[in-house]
Amino acid sequence: MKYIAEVDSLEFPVEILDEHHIRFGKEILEVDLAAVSGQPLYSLIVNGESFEGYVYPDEGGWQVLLLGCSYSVNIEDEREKKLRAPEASFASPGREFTLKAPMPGLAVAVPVREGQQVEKGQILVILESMKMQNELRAPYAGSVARLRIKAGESVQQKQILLNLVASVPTNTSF
Amino acid sequence: MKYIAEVDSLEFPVEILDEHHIRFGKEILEVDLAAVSGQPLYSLIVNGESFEGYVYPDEGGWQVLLLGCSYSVNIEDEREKKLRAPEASFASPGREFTLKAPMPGLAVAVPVREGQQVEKGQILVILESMKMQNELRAPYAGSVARLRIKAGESVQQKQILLNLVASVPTNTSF
Amino acid sequence: MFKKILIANRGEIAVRILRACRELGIKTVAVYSEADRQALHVRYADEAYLLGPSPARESYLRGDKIIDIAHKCAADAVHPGYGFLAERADFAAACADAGLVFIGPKASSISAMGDKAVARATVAKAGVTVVPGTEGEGSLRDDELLAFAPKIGFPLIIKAVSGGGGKGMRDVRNLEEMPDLIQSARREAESSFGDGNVYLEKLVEGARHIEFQIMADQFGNVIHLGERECSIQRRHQKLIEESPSPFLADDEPLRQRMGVVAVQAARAVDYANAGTIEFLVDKDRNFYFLEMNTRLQVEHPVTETVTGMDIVAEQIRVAFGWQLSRKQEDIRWRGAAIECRINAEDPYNGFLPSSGRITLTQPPTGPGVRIDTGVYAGFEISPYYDPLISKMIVWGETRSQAVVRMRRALEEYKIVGVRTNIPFHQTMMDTYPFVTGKYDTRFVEEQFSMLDAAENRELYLDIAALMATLVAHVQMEHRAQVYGQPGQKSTWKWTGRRSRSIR
Amino acid sequence: MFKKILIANRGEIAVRILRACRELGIKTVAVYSEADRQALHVRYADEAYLLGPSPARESYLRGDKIIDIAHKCAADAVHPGYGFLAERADFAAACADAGLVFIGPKASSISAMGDKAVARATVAKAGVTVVPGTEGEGSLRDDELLAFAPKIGFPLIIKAVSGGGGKGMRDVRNLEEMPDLIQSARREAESSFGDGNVYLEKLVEGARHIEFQIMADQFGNVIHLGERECSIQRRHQKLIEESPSPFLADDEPLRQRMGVVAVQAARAVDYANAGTIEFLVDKDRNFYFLEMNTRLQVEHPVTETVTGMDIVAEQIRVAFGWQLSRKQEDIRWRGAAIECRINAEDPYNGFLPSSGRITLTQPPTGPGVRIDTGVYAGFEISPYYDPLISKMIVWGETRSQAVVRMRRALEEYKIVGVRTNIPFHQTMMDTYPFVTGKYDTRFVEEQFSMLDAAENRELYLDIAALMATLVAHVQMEHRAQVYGQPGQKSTWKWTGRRSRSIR
Repeated sequence: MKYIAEVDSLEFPVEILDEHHIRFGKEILEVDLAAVSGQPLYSLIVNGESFEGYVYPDEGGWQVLLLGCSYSVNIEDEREKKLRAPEASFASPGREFTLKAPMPGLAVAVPVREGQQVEKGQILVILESMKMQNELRAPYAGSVARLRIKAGESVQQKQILLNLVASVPTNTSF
Repeated sequence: MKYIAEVDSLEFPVEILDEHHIRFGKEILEVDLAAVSGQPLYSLIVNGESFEGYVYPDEGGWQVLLLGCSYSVNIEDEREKKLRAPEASFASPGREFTLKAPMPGLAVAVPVREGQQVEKGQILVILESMKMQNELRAPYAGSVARLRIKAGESVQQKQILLNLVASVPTNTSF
Repeated sequence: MFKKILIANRGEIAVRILRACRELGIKTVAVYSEADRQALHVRYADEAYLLGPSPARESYLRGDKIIDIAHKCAADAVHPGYGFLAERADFAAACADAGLVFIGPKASSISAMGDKAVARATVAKAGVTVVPGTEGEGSLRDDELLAFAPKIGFPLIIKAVSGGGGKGMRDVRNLEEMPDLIQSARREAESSFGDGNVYLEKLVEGARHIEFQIMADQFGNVIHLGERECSIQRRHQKLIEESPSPFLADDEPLRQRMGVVAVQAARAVDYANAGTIEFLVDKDRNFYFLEMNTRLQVEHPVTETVTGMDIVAEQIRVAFGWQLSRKQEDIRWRGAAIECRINAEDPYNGFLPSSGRITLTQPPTGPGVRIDTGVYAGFEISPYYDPLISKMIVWGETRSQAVVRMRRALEEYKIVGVRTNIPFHQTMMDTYPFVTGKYDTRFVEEQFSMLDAAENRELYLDIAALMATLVAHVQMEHRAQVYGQPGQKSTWKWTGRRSRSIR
Repeated sequence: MFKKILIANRGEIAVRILRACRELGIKTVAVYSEADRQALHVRYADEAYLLGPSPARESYLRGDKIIDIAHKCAADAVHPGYGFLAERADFAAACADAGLVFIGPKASSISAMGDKAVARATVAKAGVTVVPGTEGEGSLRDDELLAFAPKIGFPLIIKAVSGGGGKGMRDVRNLEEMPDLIQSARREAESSFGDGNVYLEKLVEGARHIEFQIMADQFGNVIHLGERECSIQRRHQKLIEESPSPFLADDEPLRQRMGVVAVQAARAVDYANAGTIEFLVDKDRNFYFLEMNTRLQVEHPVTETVTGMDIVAEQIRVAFGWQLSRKQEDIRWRGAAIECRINAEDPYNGFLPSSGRITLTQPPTGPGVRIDTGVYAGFEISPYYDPLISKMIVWGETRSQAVVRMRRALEEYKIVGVRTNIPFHQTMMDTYPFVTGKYDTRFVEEQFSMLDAAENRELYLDIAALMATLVAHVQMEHRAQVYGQPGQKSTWKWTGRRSRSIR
């Protein structure tokens, strides 16, 4: 069985050879995975190195909590990946980003309008929650496509606030 | 709904009056029970007094872990109790006690034989487990009814070791 | 001693106070909002009573209801914790009127220190140096503030008169941007404290925030328990505190002078109970009074850890009318303590708060680690209250030992279900300026980056990918087995094997 | 410093050592038996290798395999913890032969102290008083022992020469019962240590077990870290340890004398690394050397807590060849520490071990509480190893504060799935002789009863009954709703209400 795991937009091919062995990139590794009973907690020993992690499904992918850090991992089997290969990758021009409320709160300011061009890092919405004003910013340059809230409105967690369409880079270096 | 809860061979009648009230013995109490999510952990507020306990089913009854102590509670609804009322209570003469292994181990000694009269507290089996020799003793005076192990045998947890039939008390005070 | 104390708070600090009461053999009463019915402080207390709906103004800020409950359950004292009603002179006075002991200073001391401008005027009169600013000028209009600003000099800070926790604060670099910043500061102060008054204060550059813990009884005895270094802040919110301050480590005379001044400041308002004098110290080792917090501080455990004094228990004892249990000369400091505030916020994403349910939590244990928390598996991080999940305090024989111990404790701490700032703390513990103790209050915002953490993350990308793949594979195989052809066995079984390292 | 250490142990002590290594920046290697694949020490270590099947003799006692693994993974040192191979001179020697540093004393010191009779002869020669007995007489036959007994006088104790942990020990009240007791002691010693040799020792009545922690480097520097009081024992198994000893609290001269003798005893065998000198102290304050444990002790955390020294880290440093980090005069003691050993055993049922799966565990946190444990939710208490679930250590400014803190920590500690001895400890913390520090080694077996605990239980019988009934009712209603008529709603809903106390 062959899989491709994607983390931080890096791809790791994993081929499961038998009960003890996998091909990881070009290496053959000996692995031992043990679930710790009743929890999404796993002990993994890879060629003698020991790791402990929480692994649980989240929004179609997997979350891995390892040594204090969280990783979002998407896993596809090779065939599925092949079918999807021609698709655009995340930050390419025309790619749409959906800004969702990361927590419930009050939209105290929405300093953009629909159709507006915004720079990477520009404030899109200010959300008041947990007694703090939180600035939600553009992950890349683009234009505001569908603005779905107004200042003063309460929002639920994961409510869609607006969409952002990535700009075609203007100063591409080549 | 009326229940009878039995703990340490004491009986507590509980009648559920409505969502907020119960009759407990002769008192009417205001109660508020909340389950703490995902665990057999409960918060109970009774007339303002707050208690936290783990409550989980165990061998037909309920185990309650409260303030560091464990309680075994048996609960019957009143009708069931009425039907069972004429039955003999636990330690009365002729009552049979089944000695089960409290943990897996090795029976290093079985200093009784079938049919033997034993005193309360007399050693029935010595079980070696967790690097210790553990003496399993008679809970009351009686005779050994069915001896199911021999010294030197390994036993599993909860394996039946022998039965003990309670003696008719010889020196009853009345 | 008191028979029964009502704790007018929630979360970790309510649990902390409950523990102190339990150790003193005092019965406890919790109060709770609807969101907190399952909370640890409710379950921990001897008695628990509902205050009202989840928003604080309908529950934990309802002083009237709290006093009512205290009466009905025959409590003889109220501990306010920090935040909520802790620095409300009117509440302290109402408690006294109702015959309840307020475990804190007199209402008059709270008033005197509560208005920052009045506080600064008061301590200045007592001979304590304050940061240059508009202290003692009363409520100023915008035009007055703008006129005053050049006399103080830029950069300066606009601060809310009734402020705290970074609310209603704005840094000002020049006169041009000042009018807008005054407006936004007033708006935030108004919405946070119901008081839009602001004042100006010189921005001390390269400043360190160093505060002294004060303890005073009702007989006029005032001592200090040494300092806490709190310069690791983000948006004026403290994130890491430590004692002793690495800045004062080799400057015992300065520490002693500051301690004397702190005691003076407390005496200036006839202070009783626990309090904190906050100073700014500039790079030339001049120190200025900033404000006094007339309550238990979030970061009190670092002081408890190095002095061995149980500050909450001592608060209760002096509130009951006992003398301080120790004199100044009995206070001994041992080793070094560091506290990390573990917040539900995502350091990789602009420290956005993360709400949701904590599905699992496994705190670190072992030598030299203390956790103060109010959360548990199943706890819902709600938008109603602050994002503090827990405080982790470590002790070491030396500051270096405390740092490495904090590293291992952070690595051990598992919190599943919400994002936390643990990676921020991990990065900080590996950052040269932190490790060497050379940082100021601007460090986090101006010089710190999460890049180191990102690098550390990258080291383990492969392992994360591998672990998720194997878990996904096993679960798929398991599903195939359950839903697939009956009797078909998984060919997959992970078993133990060992060989040389993969790195 | 060492690059990589192999920890040749399991459970809480393996985790303790792993933590010390992590704090020192040393890579760690765990070894495990089949029963321990999911264990904390395996997950915590940087590397982990299987030793073999669950029984200790096929895994944790396989010194050959351990040395082999250490070689393959390029470890440069081995920490044996306590138990298993910790006091096996042959293993220490084999490590040295294999070029591995054994983190402990030299093989010759282990040998000298390992045979109890030789040990007693050695220290007696160095001028240390020993309990009267057959020390130094070599292996005696039954008839020789019976002949010697009247010279020592009754009561006396039969002890295994290679013994420890109460195995192969028998109290003898008179000559008549002695032959049988010798037989059973020999049998137990043979099966526990593979050595049926026993010796006799006077039973000191009203005795307290007080031991001194020793730390020594390879340059001949030997210091002691003060005493531990370990008289709360059952069948010679320690259950509660504390430092300082309440018996020595007001007798500093005696403490100093004992400390000097302890250092002398260690010097007599040219000792290096951590070790413990055990004394018996009679009611007239005479003290006798009992034995030396040439390893880290289970109860080392109480000493760490009062002295602030990390004993495990210090072990590693001196094993690497560093000098002791402190001199005798630098050792300062602060406050009081108490440790309760939390075992999987049922105090209401003759302390029978309880095996099974821990389904939930919630350790106490907050000020002054330390937990050392190797278990977790999902952990299976197996019959292969000892029943220690965790060690709970509390610190207080005074012994009284430590006692009340232990009470609250015990109450907070939740372990679901197996029976534990927590009620025993709770009862002990309420028992007059314990609270006043007036107890001896016979106290638990001869004077202590669980009746107080039973009384405490009775107080809450009604609440337990009520809670179980409500939970049962809610679950039944829930079932009725799920399986009953569709759309039928439960009439039952628990909501918050408050009123006066029911008691």
